Amino acid sequence: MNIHEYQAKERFRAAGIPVPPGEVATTPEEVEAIARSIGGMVVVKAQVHSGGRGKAGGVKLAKNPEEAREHASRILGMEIKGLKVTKVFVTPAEDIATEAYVGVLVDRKSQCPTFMVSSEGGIDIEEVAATKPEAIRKLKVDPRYGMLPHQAYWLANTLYDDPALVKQGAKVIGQLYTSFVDSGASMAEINPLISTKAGEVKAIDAKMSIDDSELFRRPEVAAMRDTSDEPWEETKARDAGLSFVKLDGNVGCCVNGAGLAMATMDLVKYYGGEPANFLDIGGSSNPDKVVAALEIITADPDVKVILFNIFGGITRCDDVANGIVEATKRIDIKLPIVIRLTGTNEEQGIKILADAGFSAFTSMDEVVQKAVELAKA
Amino acid sequence: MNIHEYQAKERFRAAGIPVPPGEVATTPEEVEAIARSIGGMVVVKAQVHSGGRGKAGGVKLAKNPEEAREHASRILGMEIKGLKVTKVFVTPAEDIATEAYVGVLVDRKSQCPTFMVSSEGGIDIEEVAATKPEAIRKLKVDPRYGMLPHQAYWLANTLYDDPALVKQGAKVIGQLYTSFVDSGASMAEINPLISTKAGEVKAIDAKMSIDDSELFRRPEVAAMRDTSDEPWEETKARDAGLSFVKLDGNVGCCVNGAGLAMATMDLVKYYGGEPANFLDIGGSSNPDKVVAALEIITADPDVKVILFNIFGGITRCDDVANGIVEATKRIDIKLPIVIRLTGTNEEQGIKILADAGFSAFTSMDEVVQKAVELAKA
Amino acid sequence: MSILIDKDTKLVVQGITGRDGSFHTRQMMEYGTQVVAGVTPGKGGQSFEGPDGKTVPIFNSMDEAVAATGANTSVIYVPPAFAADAIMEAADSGVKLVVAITEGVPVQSMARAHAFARDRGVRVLGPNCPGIISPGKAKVGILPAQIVAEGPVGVVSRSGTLTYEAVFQLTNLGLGQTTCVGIGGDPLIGTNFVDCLEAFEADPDTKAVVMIGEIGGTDEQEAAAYVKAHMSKPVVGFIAGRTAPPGRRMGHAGAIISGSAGTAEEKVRAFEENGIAVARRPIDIAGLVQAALA
Amino acid sequence: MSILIDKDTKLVVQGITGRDGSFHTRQMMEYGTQVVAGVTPGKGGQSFEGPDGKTVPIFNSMDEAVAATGANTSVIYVPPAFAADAIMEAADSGVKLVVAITEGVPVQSMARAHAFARDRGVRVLGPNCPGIISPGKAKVGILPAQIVAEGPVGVVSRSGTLTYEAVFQLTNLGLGQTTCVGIGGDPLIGTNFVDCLEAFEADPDTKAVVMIGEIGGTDEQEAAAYVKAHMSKPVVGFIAGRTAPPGRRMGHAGAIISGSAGTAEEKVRAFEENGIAVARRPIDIAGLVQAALA
Repeated sequence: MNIHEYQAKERFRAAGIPVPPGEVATTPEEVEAIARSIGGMVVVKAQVHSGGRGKAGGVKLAKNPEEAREHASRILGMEIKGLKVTKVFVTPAEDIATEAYVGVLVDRKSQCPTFMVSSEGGIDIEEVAATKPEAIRKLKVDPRYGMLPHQAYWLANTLYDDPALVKQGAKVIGQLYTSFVDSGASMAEINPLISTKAGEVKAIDAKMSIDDSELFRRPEVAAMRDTSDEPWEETKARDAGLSFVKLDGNVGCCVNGAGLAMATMDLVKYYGGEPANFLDIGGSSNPDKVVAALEIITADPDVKVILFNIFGGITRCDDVANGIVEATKRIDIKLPIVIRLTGTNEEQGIKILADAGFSAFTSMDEVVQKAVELAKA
Repeated sequence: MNIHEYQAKERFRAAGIPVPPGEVATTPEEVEAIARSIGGMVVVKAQVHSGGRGKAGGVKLAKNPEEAREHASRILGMEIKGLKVTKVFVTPAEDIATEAYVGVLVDRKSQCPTFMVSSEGGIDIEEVAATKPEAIRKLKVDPRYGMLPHQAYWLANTLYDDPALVKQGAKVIGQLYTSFVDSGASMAEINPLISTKAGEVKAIDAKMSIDDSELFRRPEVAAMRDTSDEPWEETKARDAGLSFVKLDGNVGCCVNGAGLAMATMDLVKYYGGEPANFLDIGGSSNPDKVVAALEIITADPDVKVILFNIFGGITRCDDVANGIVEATKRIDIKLPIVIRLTGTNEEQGIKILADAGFSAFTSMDEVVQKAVELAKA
Repeated sequence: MSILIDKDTKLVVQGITGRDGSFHTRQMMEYGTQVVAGVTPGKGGQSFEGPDGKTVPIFNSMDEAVAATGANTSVIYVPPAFAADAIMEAADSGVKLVVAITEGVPVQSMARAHAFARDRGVRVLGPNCPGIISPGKAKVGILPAQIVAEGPVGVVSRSGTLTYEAVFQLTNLGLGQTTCVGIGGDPLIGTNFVDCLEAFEADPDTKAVVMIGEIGGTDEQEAAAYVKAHMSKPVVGFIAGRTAPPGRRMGHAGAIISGSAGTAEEKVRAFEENGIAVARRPIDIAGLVQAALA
Repeated sequence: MSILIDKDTKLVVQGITGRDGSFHTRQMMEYGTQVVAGVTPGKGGQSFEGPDGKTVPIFNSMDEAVAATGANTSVIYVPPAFAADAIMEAADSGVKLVVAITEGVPVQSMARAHAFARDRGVRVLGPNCPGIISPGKAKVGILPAQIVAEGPVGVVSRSGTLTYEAVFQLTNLGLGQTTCVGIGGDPLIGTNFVDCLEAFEADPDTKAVVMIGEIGGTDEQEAAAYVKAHMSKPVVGFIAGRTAPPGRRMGHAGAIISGSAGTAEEKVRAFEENGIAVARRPIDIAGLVQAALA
């Protein structure tokens, strides 16, 4: 789960990281009022669950409250990578001397939370990483010991020459790790971590992704979920325990397992069709999930056919079959449904479908070809 | 630093451990009032920094408030192992079904916090440990991982048969570890951890020793220090950064290093004398420490001679010499002082003493014989 | 021969009394796996009723279960909140292999659990994996037994159901398997492609290997390099996610650490450049294996 | 020969700019120890002024200090609040021996720091110890150099100043030392009696060993058993605290875990039962060594 900049800043502030003040707003009028109360130059920043806000025009400097209002009226309602901007964050403009990059994520290879820091922060950090890898200092944090003070200091030593700034930077790095752990994050990032001309280190941007598996034990973090900028299908899918991504095709896919779901989409494409979505109904499926999946798929007017590809392991074929039968009783589905069902409890599942008037394939290749054919009809 | 039962219970309660209510009192009248507000049978317990309270008559069951008052009037003012009881704790009597023992300390050998639990708790636990070691289950807690839930459960499984009690016990054990770590303790113990006939697990006694080295970063724990039951010399010594234990002899000892201090006492005894105290002035000595040491030693009317035995390593002989000279200017010392000074900056130290009119030995054997001789004179 | 599990596998089921645990315990027993114990705290002393009137003793802890039965392997079906602790309990109990089926275990908890198991030299498979099956010998996990057959092919996969798909094709073509391993799709897994490739290379009965990857990370690229450097046996690959759209990425940390976008194209290229035949369709996997063995 | 440190010791001083650190660095340099670097965060790039116009470069971190100088040993004089972290920093930097002088390091922090060093195969001496001196070769710590002399006796002690006392007696009697080690008096120490006895047994130049213990714990008892089982060289012992009164003990945990009261009598008995000659007075130690070597 991604959280907004302003939410990540709340988490950072709670961990003691120096973050300039600021307020979130949903209308140009509010933005003007906030800018007035801050006084001086402000920055108006789109709050949206995606990177690339700056390049998309979602971050603007304003000399006065009126200008802040004008910027806000352009930014609010703008679309950034398919997400609609419904909130902006208003914060004072800072007197920046240097811009550093500080990030931490759980690295797959080392299986440790891993820090990356660079004195060359800012929007071109990925280019720095690619072309000047020596400008990035990395540190694996041993999860058995956590972040040790000398390690934070060692990282901060890369960022600054002035010992007073190094000390502040080390403190921020330690606090970022605390916030990362306490938030159950999979990634936390400050870019840029600035030093001001007055010699203060501050986080003027904040990004954080939370590990979805941590939310059950962190209700205060789970409450940060904001679905206002995402398509309703994604919200509904998540609420039903499904994994869903909307695509542009016309073959509605309902598959168990992310790998098989991707392979199914790949095969639809291979046979000349276009998948309408990625949809993984996950393990231990129950009828309600299938109902939700069908509601989401059938809401897309482009969809011409519904393709089930189920290979039972922990998901039992009888559960899925029951779900399909139940769902087709609850919703009036006018589209053709093709079903492939094999694996655990396959016979019971096929019998349930047969009793309800459905016939099921056992070959993935056949069912995908059939679905593409029906979509083109 | 040892804390009282009622203070340890506060720490335990903050960690979530079920602890029956109770209040601390310093007069029989208060005890009666507390007993009345509790209602029913109560226990009046001496609060003193020592074990063996029960056997010394410092713990009494009272059927009613009047009896509680009577017990309190006998317990308050009583001496237990040289400590005067100035506080009692009044708590409801419990309906005990079983008594278990649960303790944790940092074990020297394994270098880990180590739990010991037994279903045979109570005052005879040490005998159980000595005669029936299989009745004690031990667990090393890897400090890199902390106490893991299954480990607490594994320990609790020794204590009870009933799964509902095991679950409560495991929870208490986990909470005890949390309290132990959060308090910077070197030892924490619940004896007994009772189960009531109603099936509730509760801590009805609590002991905790805090690692003195942790106090600087735990002001809320440091504030629990209660010096009201200890000799004033010990309080003064600690405040001055000295380590002091009062003994019954007449040779006042002032030594740097605990090992040398003990060896000096042993040698006093060997030569037929009796040490008046153990006193370690520690490393990096400064004149103020020596002044405090002399004030403490000279306050003991039994002391006939003051023996300094200083071997300089990190403690510099010139510091100690300056301290002695300074101290003898500030306090009027009528007793003979014999000084042994050797090691780091020995020459400067001896010169300082010589300039002030003291003469110094370099042999420990000689200085101790001289002190014993003077004490007998 | 086989890898990781065989006829000598003596299995403890952690979470044996749960819905998934009990269902799959019966399936594993029906397949002939030696399920010697179950663990459910608070239910020690009870018995699990398996198929054909067989029973399995239930213990309160792994410690007791291993002491009483000499188990060498455990499989974990406990809920996500308790799974990392269950892995550590297993790693401390004396078993040598811990197969964690549970999905949704917090990643930071797994970082600690993996370190704990490494400290003790215990192999973890998963979490969020379908487990292992060595056809004709033993099954640990949730792989459907009816699709496998004994034979010369080793299968290793990040995906669950896609593995079944590939195995199903192999079996239909008469190509049985030595062992099929689902390594799991979580960010932090205990046993990776390279571990399994190494084991398959060392197993005399395995004549060819199928490796099934997907988008994300760089495990497949490292496995491809390993194949070129260390494998004498033919390897056939498949990568899922060629049509997956790029996600909306937050932050730069991921890109900086891996230096890779983890796309299907990258992985297919890494496979091909290192001598791994890549199937375009799942149905093509078995044919490529057949050709490699010919 | 000697144990732990010698002419090849290349030392980093952590906390070189503090009061104790700077004083003892000069003393170590005067003794001829190769002090190759100092570490004080924020003072990197400066120089420490040693005796005889010698200077020592100061670095911000152990990592930089070791990379620049090839140091193999560090000594720690930093304040207690930072000492456990300094030990871990040293253990991660590539040095093989870390001598922690600092007194008052929280015990729970040390439990973690010792585990950290063990994970990396780094030896820690201390904390709260006076360090080591190998006469004529090198000195690391705070032992006063003027009392030692080269010779055949190994000295290991839990006490600081009592060690000096014993060494002083030895030297006065013409019995020099291979190495004198103060292992420290804290509850959790990195190097214990047995480690040092093992090293002295292996050191061809050490002909006899002096072991100085005190009340509390059971280290001396274990060392005594080790001497009987593994030592060919004579060992002379001393135990301080025969007249110490029993403390007011809180709780039972200590007695349960050790099964011992840790009294001087117990320890003296363990020494005598295992063939260790025990001195009654410090002044008797040197005589017993002389007799053992005769």
